[in-house]
Amino acid sequence: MKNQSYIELTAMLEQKINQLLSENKVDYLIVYGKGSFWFKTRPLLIRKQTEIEKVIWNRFCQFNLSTFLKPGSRKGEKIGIITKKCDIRSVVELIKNNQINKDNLYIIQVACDGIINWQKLENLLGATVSKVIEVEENALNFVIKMPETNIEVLKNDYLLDKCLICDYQQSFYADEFLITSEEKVEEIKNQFLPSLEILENMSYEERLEYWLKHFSRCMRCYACRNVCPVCYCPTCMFDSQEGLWISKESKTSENYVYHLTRAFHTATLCVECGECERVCPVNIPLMKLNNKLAKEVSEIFGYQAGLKVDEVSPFKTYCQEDSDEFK
Amino acid sequence: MHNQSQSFRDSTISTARELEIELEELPDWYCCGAVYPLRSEDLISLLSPTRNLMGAKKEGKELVTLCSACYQVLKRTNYLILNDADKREKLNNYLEEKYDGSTKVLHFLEVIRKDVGWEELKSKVKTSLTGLKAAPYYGCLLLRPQKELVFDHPENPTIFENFLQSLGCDIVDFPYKTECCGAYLGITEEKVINSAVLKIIQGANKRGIEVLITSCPLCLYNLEAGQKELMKSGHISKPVPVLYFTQLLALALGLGVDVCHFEEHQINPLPVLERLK
Amino acid sequence: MEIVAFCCQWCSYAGADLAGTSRLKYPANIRIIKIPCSSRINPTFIMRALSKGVDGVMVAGCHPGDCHYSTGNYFTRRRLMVLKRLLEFSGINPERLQLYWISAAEGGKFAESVKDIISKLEKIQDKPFPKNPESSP
Amino acid sequence: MRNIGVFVCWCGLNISRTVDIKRVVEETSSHPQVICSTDYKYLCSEPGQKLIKEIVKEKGLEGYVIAACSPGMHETTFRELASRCEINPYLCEMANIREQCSWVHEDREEATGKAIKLVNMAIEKVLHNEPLYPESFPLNKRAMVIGAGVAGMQAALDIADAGYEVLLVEKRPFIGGHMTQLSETFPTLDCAQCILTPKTAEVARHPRITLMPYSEVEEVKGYVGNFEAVIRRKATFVDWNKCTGCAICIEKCPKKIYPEFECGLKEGKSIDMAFPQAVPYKVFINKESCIFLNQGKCGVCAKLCPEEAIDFQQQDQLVKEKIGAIIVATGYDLIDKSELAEFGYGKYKDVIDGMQFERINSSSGPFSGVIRRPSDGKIPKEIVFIQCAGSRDREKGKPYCSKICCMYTAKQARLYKHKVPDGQVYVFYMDIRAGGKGYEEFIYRSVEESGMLYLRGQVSRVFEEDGKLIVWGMDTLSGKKIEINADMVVLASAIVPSNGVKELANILKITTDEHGFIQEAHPKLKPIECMTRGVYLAGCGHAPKDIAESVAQGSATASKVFSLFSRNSVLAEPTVSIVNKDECSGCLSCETVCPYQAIEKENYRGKVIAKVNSALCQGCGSCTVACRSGAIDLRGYTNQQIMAELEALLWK
Repeated sequence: MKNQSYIELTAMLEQKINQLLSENKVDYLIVYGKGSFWFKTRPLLIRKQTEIEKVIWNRFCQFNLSTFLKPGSRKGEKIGIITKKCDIRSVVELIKNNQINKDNLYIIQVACDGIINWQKLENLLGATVSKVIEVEENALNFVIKMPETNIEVLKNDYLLDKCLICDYQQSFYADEFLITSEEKVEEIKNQFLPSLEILENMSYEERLEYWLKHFSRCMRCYACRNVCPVCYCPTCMFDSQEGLWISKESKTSENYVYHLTRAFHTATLCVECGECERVCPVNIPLMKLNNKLAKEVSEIFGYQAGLKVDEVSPFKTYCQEDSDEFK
Repeated sequence: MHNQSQSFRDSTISTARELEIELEELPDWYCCGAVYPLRSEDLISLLSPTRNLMGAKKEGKELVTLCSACYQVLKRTNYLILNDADKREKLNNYLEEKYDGSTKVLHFLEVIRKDVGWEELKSKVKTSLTGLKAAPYYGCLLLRPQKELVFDHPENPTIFENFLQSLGCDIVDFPYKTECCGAYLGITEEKVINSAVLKIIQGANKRGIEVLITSCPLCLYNLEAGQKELMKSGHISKPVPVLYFTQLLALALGLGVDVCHFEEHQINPLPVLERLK
Repeated sequence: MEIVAFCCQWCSYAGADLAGTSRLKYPANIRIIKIPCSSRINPTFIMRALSKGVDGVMVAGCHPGDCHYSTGNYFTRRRLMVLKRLLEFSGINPERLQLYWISAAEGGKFAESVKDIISKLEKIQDKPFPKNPESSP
Repeated sequence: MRNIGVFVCWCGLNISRTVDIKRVVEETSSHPQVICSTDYKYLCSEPGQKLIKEIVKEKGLEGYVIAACSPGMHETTFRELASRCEINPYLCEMANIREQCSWVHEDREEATGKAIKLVNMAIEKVLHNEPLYPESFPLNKRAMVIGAGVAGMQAALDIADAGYEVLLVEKRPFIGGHMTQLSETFPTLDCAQCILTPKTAEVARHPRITLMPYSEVEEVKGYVGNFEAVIRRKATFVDWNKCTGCAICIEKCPKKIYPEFECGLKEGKSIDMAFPQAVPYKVFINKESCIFLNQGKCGVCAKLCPEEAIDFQQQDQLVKEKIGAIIVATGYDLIDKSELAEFGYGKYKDVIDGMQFERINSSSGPFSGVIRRPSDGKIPKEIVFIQCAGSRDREKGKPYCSKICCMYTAKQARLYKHKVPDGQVYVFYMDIRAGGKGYEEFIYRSVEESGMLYLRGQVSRVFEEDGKLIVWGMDTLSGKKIEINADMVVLASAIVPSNGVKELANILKITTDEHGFIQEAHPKLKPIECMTRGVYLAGCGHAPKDIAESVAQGSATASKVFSLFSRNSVLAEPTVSIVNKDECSGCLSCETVCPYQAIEKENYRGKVIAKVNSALCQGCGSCTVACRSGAIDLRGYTNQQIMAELEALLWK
């Protein structure tokens, strides 16, 4: 997919949104809009046709917009939402867990060829990042156009990790699938980031140290929880009975229980969108926990979150023949 | 098969071609071992079937067998690999590459059922075998253990009957169809074979069966060799020829007697088949 | 060494009582918390216990198929399977969490299970969760 | 709660031998919220209880901890004592320092240390206890019995005799169950009909039994004391208020069928009565075969009926009934024919099952009681009985013993010998299981008197040859292969739960075992209770059993119903789950793990949230873990209580 495709897709998107609004099929739409900086995007809620020009679709649309389905979903309003092929899984999870009614939802899935990791770009360019005019691309490379010069970088080095292994296809649950040219349909495979192996091969002590080092930085701002599309509890257990599960002080042992509980609670629900890790102000590698659990859940139960609305989560059912690894 | 059983080979290859089933010889195949090990720790014997299964996986194809014994060994090995994680791991330790049990093992009869279908087969028959009183002889290896093979009902199978019906034969209900032929006892205890075969053949004679159909080379051998002995000793007077199902199929499809290599048989089936022409 | 045992009141807790009435001896570093069913065990209880420096957690429930509440232990089994892997990945030796199926009639098995978890914990080389993680690097 | 008391029991030497009671008292009294800690030799004794009562009053205790034996022993004692002390019984906790401390440890130092911890844990827990009050529910003193076989009828009669209303629902158009099909019964050779008909007649005329034949339970809602059932009354196309059972219609009906009652052996009609003694004595039309209902022509019965009782327009009716208790007596079927292919069952006419033999032997059966074989009506001279046909067979997924086959095979063989004295009987058996009053003697008499050949072994194959059934078997005692040329083969087919039990179990929220039999609440101590309160279990729906046992179970369930109905309301344990409405996300994960379907939906502030039906909830607490936000908690074992125990345990 070239830049051209993104322009084309944006036009298609605008047209579709226009149609939905004019036909009153939705009350509002959750879309991507331009952010504060050239490569940044932000979530946008539009209700009027006049706002359509603000809609964008490009290589920087990183957010999982389904997080914004958590509130508001109960007002009975009809909502339109833009999803990438990965994000739609969390929409499916929200539907599965009775958090939103599919009848009140119009899902537009837009073709995506991977999202650029702007942090890597920032690291590469440093201060000059503000001078970039545009990022174009050819088959293998991104071409970063600067006033004087062009820098070419390998695409695979600058995409989000999750995009490198992404092989999701058009979801069955999208009401609309916007695509320019025909994409190859592949079977969904399970691939896991190789970086897990490094951790998995450590000794217990090394690994504990690794995590405690990270958790010791946590200040329990709960951004990871708030941004998570599947952390939909109106009141989190850590908020409701304060001091019951963990004490308020920001101690590593308390943080440890918080993070493990969060990971356990999202196991079977987590769609590995990476939002928690993205928003973490102290860069705790939360996705490693999530990826690990998704992998284990898939290995034990053959289950992956967010693929089918009628699939039962492994924690909501049981099988007499489950392996009895404990004795 | 290339040496001992050209009849089975050629009749299969030619009928498969006629039925537009693509068969390809597995490159670099190994003997399946012929007997599925009775001891559960005996994993070494499972290595060569596993290699065959892996070979088919590499080719990205289903693994089709003709012989009932090969079918049993391969399918059971695959079942074990699929369902026993511990054994799978142990077996994989011996192999250069990991094998996960994803190859599908099929008997040629199943292929005909799946890819051609009985009705379609019927329409392809050029020389109907109407009037030929035929009965299947399943033997044991195709059907049991049912949990692992899932081929047909272990006590009351019908796949051969369906097959013969499509060819136009007069099927005779044959209660001995799943009895034991004596198997490898032929090597050491000829008497056992003879008494087993005697029962089967007497039962066939009583029912006026003209030809018995099998897919197992060992059954075929035992039934033929046994009958020869019993003829000598005067226990039976009228021998019943035993044919591979593919031979009958070849005849019905009008492929001629050449591919059938009837000369390989110890009991000449030609007198019975002569009538059909 | 300190071990927490969560025991289902219908089976393993009664099994522990039977071990008592039978005067079977087992080490004293086990503390039993009575719960109605093994499915009442919130994984956070276990994380909490381990993060406070408990050496091991023993969970005991009815044998699969015999749950007093018919299916509770099947859910427990699934939850603990995942929890065990999570603990392991977080750097805690998974042997520190043990699940046993002990019926009300199995006093002997209860005593054996206590000995079993202790012998397993004794073999573990790595340290439990540090008491003051702040002070470690 | 603030003012806690701790009472430590010596239990004579039982505790005091290994635990330093004095230290336990000292250590625990230093707890800021413990205002009194004391010990006594036997707290459970009268003076012990008196002591507690006095101290509670004197110190104004709000709750207390008893450090003594297992709560399994004396929790009830000390909780009752609490209510006598005007403390809510749920503000009493026990620390188990006998079974789980003094009796299992030897080192005095260790045991004392542990006892102190256990008491501290109990103190922390009780500090978080809240007074709980059992809810009481009104009770509908009317029972429903599902299945009018011998077990169900017995239950219905007993309950009705005790003065309660009973609803007896039966899926067939007549009552009496499988026993109506039997000829004679073991071990006394009583005629089945003769002993059964007085009971069916009594059921029919009992003023407090409402009979619902040809009906099935479609839906059951509610809980113990307050069930509401929807029952489908299937159309018989005959107005039973008018039908007199004169049978003119049967005689003239042109459509012949083979009804299920006669096991396909005897012709019947499309409009028919199952058998001459049927209760109710009414005809019904078989919907599948009736010419009029399928082709719109015929209607002979309607023309001839003197009472004009035929009503082709009749529809199934759904009726709603309120009841307080349910007895499940669904009975059995025989294993499917296709599973016994090695015996040629279903293929050869003369290979029959035990029930078919009963019909053949019955004087109202196909041959009026003469034993003939179905294929050609000849009297079989060589007959083979095969026991365990399908039973005790892992391969067929039925590893259980069908229990009655040994006995009825011996009975049938003996009845055969009575009628065909020159016939030869062969019985293949695995073991003879004749545990029952007079059973063993019956078998021995059969074998000795009648010259039957009992062969220990199994049959591998049955097939037809020259008009005979060839039976290949094995006599494992002599180690010989056996071949019998028989005229007829009778299979003692495995007993399986009757068709539709699985669906009914789902409706009733009870569980079935791996074979589809209904699961009892406890295999030994609650053999006739189901997992759902207020639902009881009788007869073969539970497991294979004989008539006497079925009747006994029927009466036993009735007595359970009496004790339930003897009260004016039902009390529910207060240790149930409760939802914090504001914190519930409405994901209903709790619903999926609840074994009792106790989670209901509720509209609250514009969203659907979970609500616990405290009458259904049994307090397992699985939901509290499925709930991520902790919005659902279990009374008596709250998150706070358990965490408090955990914290206390970690004190050094």
